[in-house]
Amino acid sequence: MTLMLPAGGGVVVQGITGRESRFWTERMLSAGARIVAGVTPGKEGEVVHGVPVYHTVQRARRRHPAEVAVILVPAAFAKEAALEALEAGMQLVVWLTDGVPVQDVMAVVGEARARRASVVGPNTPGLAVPGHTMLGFVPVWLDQVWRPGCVGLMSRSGTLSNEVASHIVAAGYGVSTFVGCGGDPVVGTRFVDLLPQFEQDPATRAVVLVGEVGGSMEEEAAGWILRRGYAKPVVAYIAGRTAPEGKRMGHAGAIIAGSTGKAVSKEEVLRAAGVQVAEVPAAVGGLLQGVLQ
Amino acid sequence: MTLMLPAGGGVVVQGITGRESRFWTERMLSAGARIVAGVTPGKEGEVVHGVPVYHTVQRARRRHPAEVAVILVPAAFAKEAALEALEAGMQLVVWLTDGVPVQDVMAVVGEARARRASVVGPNTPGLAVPGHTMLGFVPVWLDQVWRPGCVGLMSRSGTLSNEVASHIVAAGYGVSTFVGCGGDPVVGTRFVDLLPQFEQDPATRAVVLVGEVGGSMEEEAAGWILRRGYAKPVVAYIAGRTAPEGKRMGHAGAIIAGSTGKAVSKEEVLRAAGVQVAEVPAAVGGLLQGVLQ
Amino acid sequence: MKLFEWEAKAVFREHGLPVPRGRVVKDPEEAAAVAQELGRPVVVKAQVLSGGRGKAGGINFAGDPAAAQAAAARLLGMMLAGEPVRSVLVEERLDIAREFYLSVTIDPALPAPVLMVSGAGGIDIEKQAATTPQLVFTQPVEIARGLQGFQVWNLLADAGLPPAAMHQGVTVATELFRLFRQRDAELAEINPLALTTAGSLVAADAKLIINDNALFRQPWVPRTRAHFDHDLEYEAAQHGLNYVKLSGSIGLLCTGAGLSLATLDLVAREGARAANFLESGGANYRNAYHGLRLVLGDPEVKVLLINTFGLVSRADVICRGLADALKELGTVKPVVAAIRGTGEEEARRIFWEELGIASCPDTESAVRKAVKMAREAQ
Amino acid sequence: MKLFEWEAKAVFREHGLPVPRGRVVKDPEEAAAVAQELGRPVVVKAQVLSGGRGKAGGINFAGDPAAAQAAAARLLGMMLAGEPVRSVLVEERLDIAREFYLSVTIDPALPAPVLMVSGAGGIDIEKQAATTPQLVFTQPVEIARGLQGFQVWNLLADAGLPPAAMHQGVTVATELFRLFRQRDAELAEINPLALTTAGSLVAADAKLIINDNALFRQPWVPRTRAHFDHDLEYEAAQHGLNYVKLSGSIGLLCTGAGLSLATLDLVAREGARAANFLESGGANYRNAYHGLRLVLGDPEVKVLLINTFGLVSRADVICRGLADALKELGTVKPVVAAIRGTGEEEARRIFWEELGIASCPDTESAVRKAVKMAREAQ
Repeated sequence: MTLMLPAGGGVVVQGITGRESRFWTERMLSAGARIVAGVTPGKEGEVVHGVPVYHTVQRARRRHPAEVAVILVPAAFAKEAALEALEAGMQLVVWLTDGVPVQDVMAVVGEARARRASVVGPNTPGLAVPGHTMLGFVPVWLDQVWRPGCVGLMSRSGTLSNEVASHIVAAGYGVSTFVGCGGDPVVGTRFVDLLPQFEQDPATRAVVLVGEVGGSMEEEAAGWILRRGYAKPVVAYIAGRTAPEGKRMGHAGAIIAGSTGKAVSKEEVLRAAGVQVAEVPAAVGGLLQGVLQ
Repeated sequence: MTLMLPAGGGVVVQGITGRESRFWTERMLSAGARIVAGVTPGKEGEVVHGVPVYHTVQRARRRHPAEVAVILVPAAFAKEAALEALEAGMQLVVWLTDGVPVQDVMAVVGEARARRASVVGPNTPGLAVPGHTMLGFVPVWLDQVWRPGCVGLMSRSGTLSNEVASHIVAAGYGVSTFVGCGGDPVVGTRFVDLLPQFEQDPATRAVVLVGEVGGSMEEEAAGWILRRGYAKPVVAYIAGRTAPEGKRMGHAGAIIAGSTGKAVSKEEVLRAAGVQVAEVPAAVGGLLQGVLQ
Repeated sequence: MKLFEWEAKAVFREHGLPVPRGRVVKDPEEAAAVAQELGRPVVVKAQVLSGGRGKAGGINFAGDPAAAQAAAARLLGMMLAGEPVRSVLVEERLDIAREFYLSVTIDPALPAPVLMVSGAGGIDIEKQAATTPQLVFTQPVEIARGLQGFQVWNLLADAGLPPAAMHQGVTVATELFRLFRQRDAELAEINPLALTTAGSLVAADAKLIINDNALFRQPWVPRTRAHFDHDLEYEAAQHGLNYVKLSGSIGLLCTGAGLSLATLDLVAREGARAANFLESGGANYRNAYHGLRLVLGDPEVKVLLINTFGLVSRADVICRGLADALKELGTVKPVVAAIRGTGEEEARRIFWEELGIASCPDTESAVRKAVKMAREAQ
Repeated sequence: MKLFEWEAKAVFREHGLPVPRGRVVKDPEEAAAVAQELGRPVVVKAQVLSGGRGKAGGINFAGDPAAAQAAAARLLGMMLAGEPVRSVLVEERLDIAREFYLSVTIDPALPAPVLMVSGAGGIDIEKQAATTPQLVFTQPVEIARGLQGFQVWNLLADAGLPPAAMHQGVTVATELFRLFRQRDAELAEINPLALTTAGSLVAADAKLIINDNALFRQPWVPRTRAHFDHDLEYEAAQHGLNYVKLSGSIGLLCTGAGLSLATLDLVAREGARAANFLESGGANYRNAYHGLRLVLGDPEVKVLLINTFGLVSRADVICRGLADALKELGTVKPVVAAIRGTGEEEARRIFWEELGIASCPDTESAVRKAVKMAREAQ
């Protein structure tokens, strides 16, 4: 199986009966996701796009082997849903919910660590292997934007990932696996968690990192590469060079405080680690052509 | 090292500065216990019978390697003290405190399981290896009562253990290791946890189990022996044949409810498992002579 | 500490758990008044702590206030399993479609709290667990983590709670667990949990036992005379002593519960009966004094048997306290003693020199001597 | 959501944390009255959200009510780091023997809350952590387990809190952590934590930031105009929008924070400046309406640039909302759009057929077009 996705790979969608959830369930199914069951407490027995619904993840799992949970429940209930998935033994939780209180995120990621499970998100567009599967909100069916290929893509942003993916495709490449880390300051999977996975993934020849102002995920990644070396070329683009200091810019993670977290300083440490840094999203394509010759 | 006691075996006494604690610290030291430090928050720098006192177990452990915590703090603070010992990495917690709320006991034993550490007690007289060490309130210096020997002794009661030990000594034997499981309904170490340890202990030739009315620790032990067999002879005495039903008799564990927990039914299942059952404490000596010929 | 049904239901109400409307009363006129207020058929339930109340006739239905008054008159003052009915609970009679069982209790072997549900309510759960275990569903709860919502969903769905009642069922079970934790309960039980014909869940009965060790942090727990079987047991509780009244002539004062139980058995083996079980908690003088006062205050006691094996409580400290208390109480009843443990020489010296009592060498000889003296005293 | 010092101290007080006596006032006479009430030297502190207040002269000592009044008169209405001083906090001046630093914050890399203590208070903790890390002591806390008492003891002892202050220090740190958890804080900071000459600890300053995502369950959090830098930002917050006022001529409405940031950068690269950052949270019509109203309501805006890459929010749904809102608002300002994402054909059709706006093929071309039009409009 591919990067981040456990073998077997049956998927349970939590909060499947919501209006938007139904839409995205259908999209995920048609993008290849093996959704075997849905969960909404009180709705056991319903069926959504052919997917049977259960009260709880555990009950779903009794009937349908599954290792991946996709969470589409509202922020107020998102912590409990994620803990339920972990408790039920899920190995990967794709936590799509936006607006989760940060202390709830810490509680869930702490629990996942204790169980050696992975959490992607929250506030993530999800992950995708174009041509193979998609868990989240990634429009892999737009073929000007997403195509299968050899570039591993990881990003803190959703829409900007599409923008960058479209430039990867325009440059003649495609994406091996895309993982949206999520826009919150605390997330379950950080760039440093993904770097070794992309390095080992035979389908990936180069990695594109899409960062933004605020936080320290890019600095961590640069530090990790610098200490350890990296077997594949890495290209980065960092949004928010012109963002004013001390203001929250959309993503809760995107606040610059003091000298850390500025876009230009992130670019500097990435360059020092040998990463090719694109000044605009469109430049990612050219840099990839350079490193993949 | 001997049964239940981790190698190295440095001991930290929590709550060492109390009046009774000072008395028992001195007794434990003279009975051979390797007490390397004491803990009382706010009393760091004091010295009790030559033992240096620290604010916390962790601070004590930075200076003095230790694997065993003996807890002598009052019930209201006993849970936090036990969790502190486990968190600091102690492998064995001898929880002497009496009157600990049962939900606190469950929390601590749950934590110990998660950390693969052992808890003896609460509400226990502790444990003793006569002639070698003593952690708790066992008067090993009374040589009509406690002598080194080949009999493993485990009990739910304190004073009754002395009574039985004196009959073991009167019959010409001594005790290899004594473990007081504690008189509460929920305890960290049950008879079934000790049986395999006594079986493997080369110093132990026979095991004496001192039970009482209420709970199901004796039934569990009998069931375990019946399923698995046992390589050493076992002698039991059960107190409380004549206790009225439905009343709490001292030990919180000693309530008979329905058909389970009665002293006579405990005796029956133990006999069915091949255990020699003494009708009075004094009969333990004779039964031991029988099985140890 | 076991609570009366009406007390348990008051706690349930504070936690927002659904209980029938009604009130506890102490006389038949009040029972009629409550029935009048409720304006519908009622159930009149004897308030006793012992089990098996229903079979013994302690639960009566009444269609109108007059019938409620008659039922209350019949129950009040009646003895149920040796316990006087001091009050009755008058509640609206529920229209029950189906009964469930729901409880939180402790499994000492795990150890952990366990949420337990059965689709067959109003039954003896222990019997059911033994005979039809497939109908009893349990969920152990890790204390550090707490009860998770999905665990409750799983359990209730497995137990066959109808889909329409699931949301309320989850709320009820979750709150029952919270109550169990916050109140330091050993048992919080709803049996039966009634599903009414209107589709809602109501706790038709309520049982709550609070852990004695936690009473220091649960000051709300009632401890009236009615919560004890005997005046002496009630008085003992005021002094933090665990005293159980038995019917015999040998008053017992032993150190440690195990040794006390064994001594009790040995007395019975000698063909006599002990007057009490008493575990004298600590070593201090006031404990010794109150313990002795209780034992000697029982008119059935002919002989006092003291059996110590000083451990946490040292023999010398215990015997110092006992000697002082005996002198203060100035008893004329004979005393037999077996004194052993840490500080035993000093302890024996005190008893001999100050009271003229010689210690027996062991429990057996002391028991035999006490039984002999009790026979002679009769 | 960042709170003012006086608001944070009010929360601290509710949690029993020691704060100086005093009150927040809005005019100089009141400041004098508070100083009079306190009856001792005071400190008059400008209440602003931005940092560096002390260096900028925002903290004044006053020996008597007249001096307090004068200090308040000087501060009130003053600008500190671009922020008007709307109120001052008048507090008793502490006799400080030593200063400590104490906070609970989040380490996103662990991730976990971290209790942080330093024996040198009143300092820039980030600078200290960088230059003298051996003076900064940290204890990460597992959320599931909570902060343990002994962890606090360890930390405070390591940081060199004097033995006599340990018990109070443990209480303060434990309660600060509880506050952090119960209030959904991102930061709860006491800097300095003053040890007075009388030996007690007092929170001389207080900083509290509440996590925006948790505001739905923290209804007490104040969100007045004073908490925002600009009228438009305050208004945006009323509608749940994250709007940041910038000083430029191109109004931005983009989907997603990342694309918004990238568009901002591209506008700057073209030598122009954006008038705002706006992340239009959701797809619904009211969001689109309020977002557009804010952007177009800014008189500096010459051109509106719409850049979508419909994702969670589908392009067709977003554009339907935008088109309706544009018609309702009836703007005369020129509009440039780049429309991509799920449902993009339908989205482009709506814009073209209903508004006569043709979508640009990509972000770059849309930005260039908008910058050109903005220049022409000046």
